[in-house]
Amino acid sequence: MLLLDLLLMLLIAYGFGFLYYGLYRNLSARVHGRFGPSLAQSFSDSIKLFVKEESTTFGWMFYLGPVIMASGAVLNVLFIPFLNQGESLQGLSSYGNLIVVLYLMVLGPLGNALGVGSSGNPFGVMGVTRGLTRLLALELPFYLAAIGVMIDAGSADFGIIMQAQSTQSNMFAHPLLFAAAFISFLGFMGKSPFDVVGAPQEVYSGPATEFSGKFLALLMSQSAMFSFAKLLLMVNLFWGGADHLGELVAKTFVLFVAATFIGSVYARFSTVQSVEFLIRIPTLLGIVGLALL
Amino acid sequence: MKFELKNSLAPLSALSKIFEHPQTLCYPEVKSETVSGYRGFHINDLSTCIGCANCQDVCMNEAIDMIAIDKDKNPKNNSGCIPRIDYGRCCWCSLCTDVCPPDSLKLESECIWADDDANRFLYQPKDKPC
Amino acid sequence: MMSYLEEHYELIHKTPRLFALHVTREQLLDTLHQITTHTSFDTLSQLTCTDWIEEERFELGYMLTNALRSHNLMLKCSIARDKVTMPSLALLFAQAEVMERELHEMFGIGFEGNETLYDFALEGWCDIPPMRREFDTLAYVNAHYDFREGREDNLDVKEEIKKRKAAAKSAKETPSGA
Amino acid sequence: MERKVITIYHGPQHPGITGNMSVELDLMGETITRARTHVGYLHRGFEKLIERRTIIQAFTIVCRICVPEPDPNEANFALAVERLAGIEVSERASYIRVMVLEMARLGAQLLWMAGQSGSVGLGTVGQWSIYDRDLILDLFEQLTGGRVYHMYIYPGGVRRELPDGFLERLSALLDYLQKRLDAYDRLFFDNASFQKRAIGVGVVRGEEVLRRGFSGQVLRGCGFARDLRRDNPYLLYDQLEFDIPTQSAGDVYARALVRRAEMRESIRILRQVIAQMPEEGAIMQKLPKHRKFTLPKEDTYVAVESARGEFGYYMAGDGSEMIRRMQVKGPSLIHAFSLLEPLLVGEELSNVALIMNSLGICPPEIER
Repeated sequence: MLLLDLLLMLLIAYGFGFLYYGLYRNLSARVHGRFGPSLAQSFSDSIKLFVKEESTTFGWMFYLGPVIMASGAVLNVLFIPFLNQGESLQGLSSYGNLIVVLYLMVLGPLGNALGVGSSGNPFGVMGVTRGLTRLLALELPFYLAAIGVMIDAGSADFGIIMQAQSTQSNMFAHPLLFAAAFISFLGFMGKSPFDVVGAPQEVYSGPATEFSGKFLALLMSQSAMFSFAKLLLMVNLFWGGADHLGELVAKTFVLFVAATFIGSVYARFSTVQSVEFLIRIPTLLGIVGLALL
Repeated sequence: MKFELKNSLAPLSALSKIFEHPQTLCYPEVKSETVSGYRGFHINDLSTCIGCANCQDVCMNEAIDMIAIDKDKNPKNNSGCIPRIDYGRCCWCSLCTDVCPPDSLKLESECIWADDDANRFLYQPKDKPC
Repeated sequence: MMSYLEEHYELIHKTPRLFALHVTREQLLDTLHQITTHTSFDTLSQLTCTDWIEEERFELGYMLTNALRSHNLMLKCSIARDKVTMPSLALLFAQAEVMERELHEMFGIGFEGNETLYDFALEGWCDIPPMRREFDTLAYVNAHYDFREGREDNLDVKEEIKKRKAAAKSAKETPSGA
Repeated sequence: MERKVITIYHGPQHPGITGNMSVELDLMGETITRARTHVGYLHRGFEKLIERRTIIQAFTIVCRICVPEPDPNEANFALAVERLAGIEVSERASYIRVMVLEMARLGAQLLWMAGQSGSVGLGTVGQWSIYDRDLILDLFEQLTGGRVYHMYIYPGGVRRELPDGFLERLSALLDYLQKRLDAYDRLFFDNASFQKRAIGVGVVRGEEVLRRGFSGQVLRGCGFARDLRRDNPYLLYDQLEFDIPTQSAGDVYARALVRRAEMRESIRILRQVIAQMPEEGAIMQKLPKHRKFTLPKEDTYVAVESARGEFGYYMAGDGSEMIRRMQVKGPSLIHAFSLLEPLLVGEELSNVALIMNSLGICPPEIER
């Protein structure tokens, strides 16, 4: 039964991940004044890439990168409960808590660094370095906000954190913590102005430069699922989770649209600037938020 | 360096664009209006073409061949030849139409031709009265 | 600014804002130095080269502009086509370096003192410098590329008219003879 | 500690490069320690081709020297031939030429805006401005029959009469663009994130810049109001009112602000042209012996201000139907070599595209 539940969670994450990716392409196209591709496009891209052959090879270490990333994303999805009540769609959340999830969020980028490093492509390595540098700055405000939430709920367990918000969600109870987490969340989502990792005008596609075929598909799928996991995490921590699937979709969608829109109207910071910005503003917000608890 | 809050928030006004209808055309279904005088494919009015090869002389890309036609549509065509254009070389400068004495050679708005063999791009201008 | 030039050099007025001046290869550096110090023509904006093959000379044109960008002065210097070296202006004008590099590649003119005379736009070019008049583009193209197939039926229009006239003549003659 | 220097090629296949050129970068971490420009990926030998073509045949080539803004080339070619042959152009034709040049300048600035915003990952601006440029191209299509390569400004005048109602449509487009420019201000020029990226990057400064032969926004961005339309007027620019915007900082942002103001000036010039254009008059002065037209054995130099700086043509005739020598000098040759190479040293990799776009480097005119 648990296995079926986990499978369902992965399917939902995969489906909604790509659906949101398609919506992202559509919504940003609307901001551009274009129509944008159909929603099926991102699914068919993924499936097409899965049946294609790779055009480059750099040994098994290179292929391990996307695999580790994908396992990080899968575990993330499984450890975050989709709903705040009931038996279904809870995944492994009873076996782990917020701290495990925060730990798993770093697993992917680290694994990727191993793989990309063996390709020897300078742009890939630069992208990874940028990603890791930015990650350090992203984690700081996000951890501050997470710590605040944990202190407030008195537990690191998702169920208890969500239950604590049954009267008032953390977003309104602790707006500063939410702001800190949200800015950092934009960075985690790879949205402007923090999209330094795969900046095409600077480092081609960054870590993804040398990947092709199935492994590119794996990278795309894991990034779609990981995005959904991050949306879930934000909804659970600050918006009190969701009672049923409909509410979950509504809440994640609102959050996702906000991130998309913000990403499409700001210019990209350079790596140093984004680190500086993240360390200054959201971290400061987080610290003040913690002090106000 | 001073960054005002206004400059940080003003870019969000761009989002009002989502309430407007997209400006691009859905190409195969909707096509943009053709413009008269567009420099597209060649047309040649064979009833007036005199086969003088002025177009061939002026073409700097040597894109124009004069080829024989079976039946003369025009008694004034002294050479019995009409131009055929290599669209691999043509640059659509329309000098050939400028120097055409009877104004039989023209460019029309039609301008789309896709083919998988480059050697097929030898274009016989359509016989259209202008 | 003009008075100095009028006084010291034989100035050619091309237009109210464009002047020219002939100098020899030996005078060039000195003249440039004098002009840049005594007049406001202190910027090199273009370095041109014209191949007068029938007169066996290259004509180099050093286009100077003043700081106001309102007037242009061209220093023209003829050099023999076979004795092809010039003093470099790289020390006087930083931008001359790349202009000389281009002329070196395109005309084969050497510039003494310019360290950057390596490949500019061409790569591994062993033929004669391509902008010289004796380099025949058409011959090069015919040697290296093919015409598109299917164009063999091209007819010479003058020949066709002759043929037609002859045919018409004989056609006229035949009925009259019969 | 010894740090490893890696060499990468930024281009010719790179989203952050302005066309088909490449910059060889020595990187220490992400900091550039040496930059070398390489061209030659696009050499078409136009100057050589022109030497074996008659003058009207050569006319169709020159527009291809600069893709974003072909018309200054056509104007230069026509002006040089006219000056050598002593041909006068009618007032109406001159007004039409000014109109075409300013429309092209506006289009080129919008295209630049797409490149500049793209180089900092602000794709929305690019999508908008390419659409707005397309509206200008639509007008060009009606006027000249071509969208990008117009082949319109011809020695002796212009090639076609204005279509019916063209000036009204242009006027309406200017009204639209004027409104759009405010939207661009909010989204792009005043955008705090763009300011953060552009201020203090790629600084060009000092009296020395005049001597080094820079032109266009590079000069105007560091306080020198140099514009050939005013300094060395051609066509009818001495009869039109316009300002030369300048900035003093000399960085990428200053050059962007100069361009922003120039777009408004172009609109102002176009409005004057619409108001002042004579309704009647010849548009074309027939060339004597049209197809066998000859130039005297003389040479000349003409220069116009393009959207990116000084475009100069040296032209020498030799008494035959061919041009003996036509040498093109675009602003990019100096900007891409003697300015860009030292400017990039010490910058971060992420600023390469930013700086290159702001200098307006366009390879086709380097390797005509």
